[in-house]
Amino acid sequence: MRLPNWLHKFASPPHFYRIAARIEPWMLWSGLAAIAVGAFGGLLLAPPDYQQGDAYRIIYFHVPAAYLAMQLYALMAIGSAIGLIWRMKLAYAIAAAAAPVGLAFTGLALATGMLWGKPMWGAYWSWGDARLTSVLVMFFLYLGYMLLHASLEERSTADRAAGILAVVGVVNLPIIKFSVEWWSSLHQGPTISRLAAPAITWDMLWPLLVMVAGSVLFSMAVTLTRARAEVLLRERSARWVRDAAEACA
Amino acid sequence: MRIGLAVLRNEFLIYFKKWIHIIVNIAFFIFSTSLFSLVAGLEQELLAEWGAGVIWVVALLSMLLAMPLLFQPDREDGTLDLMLLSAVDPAWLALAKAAANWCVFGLPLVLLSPLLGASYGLEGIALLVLPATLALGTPALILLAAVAAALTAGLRRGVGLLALLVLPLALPILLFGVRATELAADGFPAGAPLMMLGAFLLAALGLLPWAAGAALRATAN
Amino acid sequence: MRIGLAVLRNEFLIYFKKWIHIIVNIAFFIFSTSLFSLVAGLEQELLAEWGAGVIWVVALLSMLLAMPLLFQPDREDGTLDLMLLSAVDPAWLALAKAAANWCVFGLPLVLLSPLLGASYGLEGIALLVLPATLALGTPALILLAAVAAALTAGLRRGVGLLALLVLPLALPILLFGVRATELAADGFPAGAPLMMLGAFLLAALGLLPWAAGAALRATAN
Amino acid sequence: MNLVSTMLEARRLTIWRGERRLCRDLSFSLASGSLLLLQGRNGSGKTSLLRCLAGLLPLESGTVELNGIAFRRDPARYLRCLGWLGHKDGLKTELSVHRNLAFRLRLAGLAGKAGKEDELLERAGLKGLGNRAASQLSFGQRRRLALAGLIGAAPPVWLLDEPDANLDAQGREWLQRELNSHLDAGGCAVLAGHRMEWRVCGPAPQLILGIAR
Amino acid sequence: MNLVSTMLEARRLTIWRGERRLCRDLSFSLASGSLLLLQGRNGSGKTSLLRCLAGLLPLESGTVELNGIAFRRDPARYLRCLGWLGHKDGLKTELSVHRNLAFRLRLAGLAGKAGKEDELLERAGLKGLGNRAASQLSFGQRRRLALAGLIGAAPPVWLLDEPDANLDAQGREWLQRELNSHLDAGGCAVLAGHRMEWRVCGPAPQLILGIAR
Amino acid sequence: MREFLAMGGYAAFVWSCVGLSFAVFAGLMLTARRRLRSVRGRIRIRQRNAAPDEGSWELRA
Ligand code: HEM
Ligand SMILES: Nc1ncnc2c1ncn2[C@@H]1O[C@H](COP(=O)(O)OP(=O)(O)OP(=O)(O)O)[C@@H](O)[C@H]1O
Ligand SMILES: Nc1ncnc2c1ncn2[C@@H]1O[C@H](COP(=O)(O)OP(=O)(O)OP(=O)(O)O)[C@@H](O)[C@H]1O
Ligand SMILES: [Mg+2]
Ligand SMILES: [Mg+2]
Repeated sequence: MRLPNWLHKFASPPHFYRIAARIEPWMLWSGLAAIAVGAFGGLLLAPPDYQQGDAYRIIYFHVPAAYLAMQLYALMAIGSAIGLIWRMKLAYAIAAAAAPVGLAFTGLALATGMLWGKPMWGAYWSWGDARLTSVLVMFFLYLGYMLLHASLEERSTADRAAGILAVVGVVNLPIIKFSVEWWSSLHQGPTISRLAAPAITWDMLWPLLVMVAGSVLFSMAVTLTRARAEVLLRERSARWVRDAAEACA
Repeated sequence: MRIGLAVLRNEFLIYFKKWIHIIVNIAFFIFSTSLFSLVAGLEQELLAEWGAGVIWVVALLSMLLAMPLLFQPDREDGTLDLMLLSAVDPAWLALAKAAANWCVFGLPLVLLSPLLGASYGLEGIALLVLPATLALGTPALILLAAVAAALTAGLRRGVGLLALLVLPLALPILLFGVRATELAADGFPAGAPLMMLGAFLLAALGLLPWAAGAALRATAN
Repeated sequence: MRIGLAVLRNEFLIYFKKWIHIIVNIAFFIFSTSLFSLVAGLEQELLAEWGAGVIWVVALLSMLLAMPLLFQPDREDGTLDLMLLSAVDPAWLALAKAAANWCVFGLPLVLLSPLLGASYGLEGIALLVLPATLALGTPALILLAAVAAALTAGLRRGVGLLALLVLPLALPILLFGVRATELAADGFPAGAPLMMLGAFLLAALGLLPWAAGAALRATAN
Repeated sequence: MNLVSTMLEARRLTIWRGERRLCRDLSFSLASGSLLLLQGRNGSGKTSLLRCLAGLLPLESGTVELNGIAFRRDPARYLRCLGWLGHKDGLKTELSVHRNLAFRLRLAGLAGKAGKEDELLERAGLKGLGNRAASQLSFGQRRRLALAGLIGAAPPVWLLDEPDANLDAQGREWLQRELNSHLDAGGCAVLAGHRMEWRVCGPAPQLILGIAR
Repeated sequence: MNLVSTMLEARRLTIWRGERRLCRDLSFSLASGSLLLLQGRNGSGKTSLLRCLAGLLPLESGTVELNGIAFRRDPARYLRCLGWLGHKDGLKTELSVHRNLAFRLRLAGLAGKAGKEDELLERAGLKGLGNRAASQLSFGQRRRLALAGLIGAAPPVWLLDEPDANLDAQGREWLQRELNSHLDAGGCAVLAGHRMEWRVCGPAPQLILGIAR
Repeated sequence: MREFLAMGGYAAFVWSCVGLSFAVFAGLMLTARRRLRSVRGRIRIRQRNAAPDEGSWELRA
């Protein structure tokens, strides 16, 4: 198996480094703007829920965080897999960059979920719930990835070792996704993801969508920034790195 | 393949030289499971409800106990280099080592579990289901732990990190194992979770040796 | 004595070398203790009855986890020879190594136990008695393990048998620890078993380091 | 195939260890029957280069081929050509000498024959020690045992890292004899070490000098 | 005290290893400033003899005295006279080079001074590697580090088992210099090894040949 | 305004979620930037220190 040609070109580290530097501010600021709009809409404009009152507004922070936690894990695992198969340093760099961001969002999803659970279910945590447990497992997978990466000195070794862990941990993703359908659960089933017939009103939905979009853009920007740092570390021997490092930002 | 068998045989010989660890392990298993029935002083029917949980958790923990010994010594005495440089696929290597480890640390648990289950007041079909869940679940656990052990083998005191890597992934296996036994104890058919365990084991057998082998290679340097 | 302190410091450094191991260790305690409540899905008041037993089993486990790692690496990399050839009494050596080990594997458990106990529904005085039993019991356990480890590091058959004789001594410690907490939880005075634990600890501190040191010298050759 | 076939071909190797580059664009090739001696100060990178040749350490860039096969293309065939002896002997000290030797031969895909093992042990000067635990060997005896495993496996390419460590004079002579017959039989070898007294009768030995820190 | 004081006195040593007697009624003594070279085939008992001298291996019969003190009479004083370097380096590979060195010095009862350590590292050719983990040293660098610990501790009696293993030529020269100044300063040393190129300016070295199997 | 802040009695839960979220956003942004800067710095230092042709090898016939 060979990588497609265009991917090869994009995957050339200096090219990536430059492109990323160019698109990153755009993503960052548009993401932040969308987050601001979404938060404003969610906290002020959207009507209170007839069952949950204002507590449901946590959704505007919980769902984007939970969504990104999973997406970033997928990114990390795909990056690791590509790295393992094609020995592409850029893919490893992206995986390593995604991990701390994903860890933060997983923590946020857990925290907001727990803060939501207290008023809704009367408890911060329930061990019996498959979704909660599987998200906690993902938290530990992120943590394991980062700790393993940090504790192996040789970077290429760390990339491959932690990458294997990330790939093995992928089995957890479908479990998170479908846990609410496979097992009886306290947790909400899919409400918005059924786009054809969303179960909530448009007034409540649009800030959520804006919020998710903004968070995605924001996390991409942050991941790209980190990925640039990781690429520099991995390309230490290349000439372009010296120029890039000297060009102070 | 045949080299894998040689590795397997070697492993057995070494484990039996270190028989004290095996005995300590089995003793720990019997010890800590019976601790509850001794000390907690619960009524029989309550004991029966949690017997499966206790035995499973102890199985998991005692398995973790054995894990640091899987690749660490090989790495330190240089044998791992030699094995990686033999023509055998490292996946076979990992599988052989995991198999030997299971026979020494896992199999006794499976064989002992009906006895322990009975001491917890499990009865009838549950006494068959419990060892069945262990027989399906513990190999998968060992394979998981083998991946983690391979990843952390370079780190000398990586026991803690190893546990952290294994436990999250081991959780589903544990849950299904307990679930099946509990269903059986309550007189329901336990086929579904047993099937799940079987599926886990197959997936583990198909995937994890390769992951462990890749991990061994990746951390060689 | 001062050299003993140097050994202690070195051990700490090795354990703390990667601060992550400490965190991981703590995570392991929290994780493995909550595993029980997770799989069993117990009601609160029943949980309380199990709490002490579970936490004590995890303590025993961490002691066993530590056992193979206590002197084996030193023997294999030649440091043990060096330490035996320094002017320090091997008893101090064993004590220092056991102390460092306890600080890493035992102390977090002692400190966390009120929290863990509370999550198991223990209340009031029992939340003080539980860490007290652990604080008295786990050092004695580690010292026992140190003797066993010093003996098994020699790998000779008869010696291994001796180690096997040492380990069952852990049983009374365990039983008294759990007993004390249960008494406290049920509102009875827990003084007697606590005193027993204290007596065990004193005896262990007085005798076992010398036994371990002698074992280290005896198995040097 | 040429008359003197190239067995080991290293092209433009660049090796890093941590933050240090050990070599850049290093190329060499070894023909059948030839010996390469690696020499250099402590820490110059002999071991690292050997590990790269064996595929144990990832190369920053460059390729290594054994008999025209790169490791990535066919690991099993690549590895079957290789014989390895590192700084560490790779013995299981709990097991007997016999068992250790048999395991080595197994790893090389050879079914162990007691006769062959005994003969190997005798050549290595370990006659009569077969049933002893490897932990009860002296260090020179352990080195001899490790070498005996390699010699018994008879792979075409030998990578040896200070094979003479702990060996006495007789042991070094024995190794010299075995090396000569290995090269005569069409093998090649890379030897790292600090005292390069090896005598070669085939093609002249090459020498690589690493410059120290 | 004599003018040339006897530092190490071994009387009628008989050593057994397993079922084999390695020496019988072996007696020798080392005066201040003298060097004893142990030479012999692999498995002749050099390491065993050194371990007996250090008190790590029980003697079948005989006595060893350092400065007139037997191990059994006052272990602490006996051991304070001793410096040991075995086949194994005795390094904690997880710890940094600095930390390993400091630990050695501590074991010898010396409070670690950073200045002294740096100087030792520089003499050992390990300058600038102080903060690296010992696992990231090459094997020769590890041997140098172990030797540096011994030299820094400056015990009066050195017992060295193949100290030149893994050392490059410069390393061996360094060791030779250190050995000379140790002997000049009134110490004595027992060295086991297979290539005895050590030059001594003081009293002529003694040589013991172990009889091979 | 007060009503808005009270969040229908769920103020503690909702506002701590909001606060946490923005803290995480800010933290991610800052740490990412700092990481890039520190890596650049490290590489600059390393390249100043590195001898141009350290550890080169020489082949002798
Ligand atoms: C610690 C506890 C919690 C965790 C770990 C958690 C985790 C998750 C995850 C992983 C998702 C999936 C996001 C996606 O599919 O993209 C999600 C979605 C969601 N969660 Fe939670 N959650 C928790 C608590 C809660 C609570 C207490 C509520 C409300 C009472 C809640 C309501 C929702 C809703 C409405 C969704 C969107 C579902 C959809 O449309 O797909 N969650 N949560
Ligand atoms: N632990 C042991 N138990 C029994 N016999 C042993 C043990 N260790 C070594 N021997 C045997 O004792 C003899 C002396 O071993 P020793 O290690 O002292 O030799 P040596 O002179 O140091 O050899 P080398 O040059 O190989 O290091 C050898 O024949 C060896 O096989
Ligand atoms: N795991 C590692 N991580 C980082 N650097 C390392 C590692 N192992 C070795 N090094 C460094 O890489 C360089 C080359 O080491 P290597 O072991 O290849 O040297 P060598 O030529 O074999 O030396 P010796 O003669 O001492 O065996 C040394 O400077 C060493 O300090
Ligand atoms: Mg080397
Ligand atoms: Mg020797």
